[in-house]
Amino acid sequence: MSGKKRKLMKVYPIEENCISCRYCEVACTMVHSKSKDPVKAYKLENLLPRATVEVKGAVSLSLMCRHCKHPFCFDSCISGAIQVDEKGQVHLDEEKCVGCWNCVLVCPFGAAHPYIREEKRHSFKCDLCGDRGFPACVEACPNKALVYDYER
Amino acid sequence: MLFKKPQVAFYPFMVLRDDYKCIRCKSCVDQCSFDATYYDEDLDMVLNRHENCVNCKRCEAFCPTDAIKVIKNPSTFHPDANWTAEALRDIHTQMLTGAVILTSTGNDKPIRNYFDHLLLDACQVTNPPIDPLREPMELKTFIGRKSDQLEFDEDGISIKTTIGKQLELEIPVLFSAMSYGSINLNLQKAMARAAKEFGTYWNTGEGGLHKSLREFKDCTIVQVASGRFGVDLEYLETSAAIEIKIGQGAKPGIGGHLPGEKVNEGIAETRMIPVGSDAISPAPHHDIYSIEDLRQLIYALKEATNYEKPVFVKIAAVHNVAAIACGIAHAGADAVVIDGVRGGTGATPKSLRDHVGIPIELAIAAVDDRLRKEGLRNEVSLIAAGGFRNAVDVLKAIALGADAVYIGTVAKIAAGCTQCQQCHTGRCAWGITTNDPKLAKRLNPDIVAENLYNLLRAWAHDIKELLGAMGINAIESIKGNRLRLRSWGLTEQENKILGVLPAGM
Amino acid sequence: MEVKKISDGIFEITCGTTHYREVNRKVKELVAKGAEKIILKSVYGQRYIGTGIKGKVKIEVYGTAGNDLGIFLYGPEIEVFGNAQDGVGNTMRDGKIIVRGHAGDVCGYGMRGGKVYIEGDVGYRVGIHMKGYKNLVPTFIVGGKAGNFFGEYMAGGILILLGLNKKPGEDIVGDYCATGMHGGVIFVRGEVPQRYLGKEVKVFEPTSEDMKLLTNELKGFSEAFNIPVEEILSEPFTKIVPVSARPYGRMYAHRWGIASGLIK
Amino acid sequence: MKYVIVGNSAAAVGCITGIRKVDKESPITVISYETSCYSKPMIADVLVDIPQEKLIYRDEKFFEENNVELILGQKAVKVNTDSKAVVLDSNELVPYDKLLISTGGKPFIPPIPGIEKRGVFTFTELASAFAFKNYLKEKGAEEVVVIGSGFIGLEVAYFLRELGIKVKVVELLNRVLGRAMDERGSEIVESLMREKGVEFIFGNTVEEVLGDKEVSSVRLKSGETIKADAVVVAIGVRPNTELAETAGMKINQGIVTSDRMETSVENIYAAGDCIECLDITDGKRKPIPLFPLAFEQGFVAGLNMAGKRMKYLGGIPLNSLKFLPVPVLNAGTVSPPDNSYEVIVNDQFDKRGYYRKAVIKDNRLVGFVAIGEIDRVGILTNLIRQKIDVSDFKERLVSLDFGLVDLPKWWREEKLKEDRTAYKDWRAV
Amino acid sequence: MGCYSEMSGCGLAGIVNRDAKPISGKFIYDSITSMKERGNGMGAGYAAYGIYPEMADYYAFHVMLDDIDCESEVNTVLGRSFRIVKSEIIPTKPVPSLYKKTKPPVFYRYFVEPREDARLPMESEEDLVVRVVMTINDKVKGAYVISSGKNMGAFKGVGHPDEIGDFFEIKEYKGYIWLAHTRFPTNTPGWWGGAHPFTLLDWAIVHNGEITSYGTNKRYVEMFGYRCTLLTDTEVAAYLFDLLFRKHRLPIRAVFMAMAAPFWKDIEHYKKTGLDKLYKMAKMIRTVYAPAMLNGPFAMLFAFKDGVIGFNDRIKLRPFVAAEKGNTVYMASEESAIRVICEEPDRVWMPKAGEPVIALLNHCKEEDICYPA
Repeated sequence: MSGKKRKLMKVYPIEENCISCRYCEVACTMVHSKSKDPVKAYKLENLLPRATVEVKGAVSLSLMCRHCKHPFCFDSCISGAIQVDEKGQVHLDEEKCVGCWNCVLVCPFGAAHPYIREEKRHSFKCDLCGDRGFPACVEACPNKALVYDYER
Repeated sequence: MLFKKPQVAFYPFMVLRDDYKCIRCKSCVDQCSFDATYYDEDLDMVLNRHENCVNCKRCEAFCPTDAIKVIKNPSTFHPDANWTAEALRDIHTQMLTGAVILTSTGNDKPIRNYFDHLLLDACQVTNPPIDPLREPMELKTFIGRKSDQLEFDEDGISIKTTIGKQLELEIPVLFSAMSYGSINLNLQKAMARAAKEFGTYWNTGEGGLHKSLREFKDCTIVQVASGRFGVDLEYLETSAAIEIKIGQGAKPGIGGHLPGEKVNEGIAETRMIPVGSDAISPAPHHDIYSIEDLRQLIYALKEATNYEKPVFVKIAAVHNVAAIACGIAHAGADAVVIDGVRGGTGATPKSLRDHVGIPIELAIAAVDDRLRKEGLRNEVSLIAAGGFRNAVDVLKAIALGADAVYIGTVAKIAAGCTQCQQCHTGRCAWGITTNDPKLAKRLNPDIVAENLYNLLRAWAHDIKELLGAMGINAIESIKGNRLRLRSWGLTEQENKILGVLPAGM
Repeated sequence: MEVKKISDGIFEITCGTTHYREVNRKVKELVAKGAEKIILKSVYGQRYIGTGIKGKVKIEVYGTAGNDLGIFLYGPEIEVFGNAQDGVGNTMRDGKIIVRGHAGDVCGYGMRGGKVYIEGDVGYRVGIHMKGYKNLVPTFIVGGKAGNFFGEYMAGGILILLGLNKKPGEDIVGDYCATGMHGGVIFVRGEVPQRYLGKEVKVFEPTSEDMKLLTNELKGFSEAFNIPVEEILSEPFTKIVPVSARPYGRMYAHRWGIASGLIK
Repeated sequence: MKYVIVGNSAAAVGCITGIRKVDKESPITVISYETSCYSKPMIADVLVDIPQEKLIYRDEKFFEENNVELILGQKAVKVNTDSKAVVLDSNELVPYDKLLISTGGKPFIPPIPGIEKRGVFTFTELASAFAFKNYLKEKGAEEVVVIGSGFIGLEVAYFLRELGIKVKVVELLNRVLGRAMDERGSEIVESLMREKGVEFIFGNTVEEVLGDKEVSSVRLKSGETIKADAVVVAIGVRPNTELAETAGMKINQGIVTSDRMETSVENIYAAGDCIECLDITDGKRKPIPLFPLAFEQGFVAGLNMAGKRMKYLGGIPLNSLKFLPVPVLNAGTVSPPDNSYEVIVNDQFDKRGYYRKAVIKDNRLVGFVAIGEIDRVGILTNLIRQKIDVSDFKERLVSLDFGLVDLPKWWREEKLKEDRTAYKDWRAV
Repeated sequence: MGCYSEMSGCGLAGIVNRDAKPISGKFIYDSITSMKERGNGMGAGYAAYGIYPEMADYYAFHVMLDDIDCESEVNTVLGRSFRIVKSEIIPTKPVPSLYKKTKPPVFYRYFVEPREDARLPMESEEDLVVRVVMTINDKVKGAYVISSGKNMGAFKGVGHPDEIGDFFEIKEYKGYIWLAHTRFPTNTPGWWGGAHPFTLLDWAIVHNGEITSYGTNKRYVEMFGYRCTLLTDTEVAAYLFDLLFRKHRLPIRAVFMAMAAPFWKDIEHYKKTGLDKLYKMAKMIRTVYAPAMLNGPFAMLFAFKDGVIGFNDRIKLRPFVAAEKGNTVYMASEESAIRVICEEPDRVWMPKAGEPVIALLNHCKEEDICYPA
């Protein structure tokens, strides 16, 4: 983590617009799948979404990694799988992760999730769609409830 | 169907679900505002209560894997042209409740749509069509009282005549009155923005003007209805024009009830009534029991606003609409709005929606004719409303004699409405006719404002294309120009009322 | 029409049969110039007196005030020395109207603020659809008797009927009193025959809390007409309040309501 | 400015990160008797042949990039406060301007006769883990006794079962994880361990380690003797304050530090398992030997060493059992010591495989347990940390879909919209 | 149109001197003119009683002629049944503003005496007059009988009340009963005959409002031989009144009970309070004269030689004020219209819904003016 000025873009949820349709969740799962097919992603590849749609009555919002300026997960990661790059983006290396769940335990947004299925045990979280260039959730959101924007 | 009335089993719609494609994302469960979809944890399946389904298609639209289709229940009553499923279900409803059947949206009966029987003209050889893409095309329309002639000063250039304040429209289409309460603030916001952006007007309806919309003053028509909700001097001043609502096409002759449970803080404040109290609009204005009373109110409004605002009077198109419209013109209104039998609503007894009033096409023709006969046509603008579906309908209405057209249902559809006729339940899954905060936010004013703007833009282009084909480059040249209309499949009497010739003549 | 300046800020207009538009324009003009009190003399039914004026100004009317006196009123105080016709305080928002005589039909329609005091009787449909929101509460007090449909559709506010001029055997209020009422409160001095009341309302004896409110509201009336509050309160009052804020909840049904179990 | 860090684990890396946030130039020297920067909580994984590279917490690249000089394999034995230098066991002097002591903890070894015998192991260093593994192999061990059923004890026992070795865990209390976990949690963990084949001997302790030079069996307090090819002592760690003592700083149970991680000696800071840390759930200072806390403390120390004033506002005891098939997490106070606490439980373990419990005091969440379903429990941790009033949504705390939507709107807005995710925004209470 | 009544809103005024002392037309003129706002300048009219004292024994036919040429035809029709004592053009004064709207027709008045031999078997004198009126209206193109009573006349046309008043020089007439009307037709063919009052024999009627039961009432009176040619509410009301009062000879209170019938709830209440006769009467009237009930908003003034009766619809949807001073009774839509001509009345009151105000000449009955319900 060097001290270069962060010029990070991240996804901002807009509670007022979120209609809890979960398109973000499905889109996320889909683009992170091998098949790039939502049904297969869920049913064959057993993937889980990195964004979480929270609903409570009228209030709903989609939450994903906030790429904190000083991330708790980074502090607590015992394997060094979580790193912060020069832009400020927080990366979680799923290969390196040993599944100690410390990040799950400390993330104030609940944005680091445990993956415990079959033999695989690791944490995963929003990677801002890495190579895709643009977060799938934002693109999928039908009500402009997610905005990809520079950090404020 | 345990613990339910047996008739509930005869539901009209059902939800088909491809369980293989269902990924249990539960989007449909969350989207269904009619409690027709639920997730069972033990079965790990999404299931349906078909009897609650209203065919709003929200789940269908929002299933990310396209696993859902809502269909008409294939199980039918005994096929009978007389005792239709609707007739049977209505009896069930009334025998179980002893109540008037409430419904919403516009008339769904196959009342002849005369627009579909009218054809427009085009230029060939003897005169040239105009290419609207390159050449000027004017749609600017003025709504307001004009005078019959102009008087000049002696200098030959200064005009002595003064005319009433006019509304300037860039397209002869305005957004119809839909009150805050019947629809939510988001749609009002969207309409206001689109209207402002495009250069037309939107109408508050009878629910008052929310404070957040005051900035749209110059493109707002404020309505004064029998409930007088939200009406005070400030409200009247925050407007481009004032509309007195006497009646509405979907429910001529009755008022409206906004049920108390829909009256939230915002609505209460805007309407100036307590939270949770019914907002009842009486059938009549209790200060208008006769035409001279209408004049009294028109002039009250003019007095209150120093004669600075045009005053419209909106009535439902009823049998004697032409005479009434003339009376309204006499009473001093600057514009008469007539709302046809296909006009929409947020709630109305079914019997009224389907059986009261007359089609707007006939009403326009009759009113325009009568106003001309009385020499009043210049005195008053004529705005038609109720059942306009596209730019062609608008143009045909103008050719029949309207100055401009109000669109309400179209705006709703542009905002997502699928015409499921459940506005009155306040559960609109598309977030249009509901003020449930969870549902209302489904309508994002930013998106819908853009959609509405696009729609107006498309319609404007459409009208220009049609005008161009007729060799007309200004909308006023088609106004009342029934010669450019022909009809097909209508009776002689109908042609006479519409003032059009049958095709071929 | 004749305009006279009485003193600084006080003007007198003799109206006669001048058209209301001219009279009202003059009034507005004078108010804009800073008039504090305007006396209208020889009024013969000029309409809309006091409308379109914001702020505090006093208008005195001598004669018969025309229809829609104080419609959309937004602050001024109007005092009528004589009778008023129909539509007093129509859709009024703020201010005060005092009528030293009787008033016609449909007074206080849709009123949402301010005070109206009528010394004598009122006609039919008075106080229809009065409403109130939070501290914006209208008060309409009738010193005499009222016709049918008193307080019909009332949604808020306070409507008080005193019947001070009532003769024995006379009804204080007409039939269909408070039909469709779903908000606000009506106080009637004396009794209202049950058969005159709409089925949407219930009658109560005023509580001490009510009496406090009543006494408070009556103060202005008592001052205006110089009738001691005690005298007004010397007879018991009837309080009329709606049974529900949703009087027509069970009037309408729809298929979905039944299917969903919402309508039982 | 010359920074020196003694120790090379979480606190040290935190400190380097902290310093480099402010001071990108000055040299940093790390002194450690260990040979690599590995992850301490993972040493038990050595038993199940975890790939070597997974053990590494920060590789050489990290130190290179951050311009850190590593002095490995040498032990710092003394701090010379006058000359501001650290004395290594090679007598070499490492001068410092700012010094961080992050010497970590050392295993607590009870005074049991025979405990010094070969075949008795502790589990705080990689080297001892390897040694244990080799010993097992060498001996072809079949039965092992583990003393203590804390996290390390259970983890070792579990992994030993993976290797097919019979394990008996001797615990003084009557349940596992006695100090960290509530009773129901212990019960669940115990049942999971028993499923794996681990045997437990509760309410008992080892009185003597028997055998010649090497362990052969242990004698319990109950008088019973059980066979043991090896013994693992896992009854906790104590702050390692040996080096600190040489600097003459104030020490209680661990090194005493200020909020800025300064010790009582000027220019010397301390962080990690060797210090006394403020437990924000009960406001007491005590050693909390936890990895995330060590990192944070190191980070704050680093910032302060480099001149940026920052407070460390305390940590929460939190644990995660990573080896069990079902994840087990807990934080803060999980067993209410008196009845001034409110407990909300959602026990669906038998039916749906999860268990959640929240402990509330004065309308503030002070601890929770989550077993089975652990997704998003970080939100709860944060509630403890920020001491947010939970009275409005108490019952929701233990439900699986508890989320930010349950929290006050202003809070969400502040954190999400205004992007208040910097260190001070979170730690400030 | 065709089967619909023409709707209009209006203002009305009436004055009766119960001593039958003549009152100048100026008063009614001022009264109705003060309510100009209630009309739209498309119709106004007056009816006056006692204006032809010298010709009091003859039927006075006011006939409106679109063209002076029709006169001979009218003369012929009249001559067949009557002896024409006198005929003249009704004097008028040009009012320029009137000509902007329409071209005023010519008004003729005939004072006539029925020929005995002209009467059909079983036909009363009144029936004869009605028949002739119908004939002229129906058969003579361009001629319409405006009024046909004795010692009375109607004056009406397209214009504001002041314009029509000036046109007919109303101020010059003196009568003991005056009715006036200013009209707000919702649409008007600009036809002078469409203005009010409507008269038949010596009935004159002015009306404000719209009768929503028009279709029912129209078909009902048509059963009795009336022909509704004018398609106005007022016409049908006049025929109803003629039918019930003149032909069926109902007592006045019964006539009004039929036309503005009490609600069933009130009828039940009569029974409860022991008013058995009233109960039975009300019930029978509502049963038998159901088609005669007028529904919708209205206020009406009926005048005949003996007085004026004003009444309102069942729920008082139109304004109606009455006042008296000495032996003069005033009725109007607005109080100000009374105050304009009578500054300080002895009494001003707002009659209740459906409750007729009966102002008869003193010599008629020793009954109070206001009929108590």
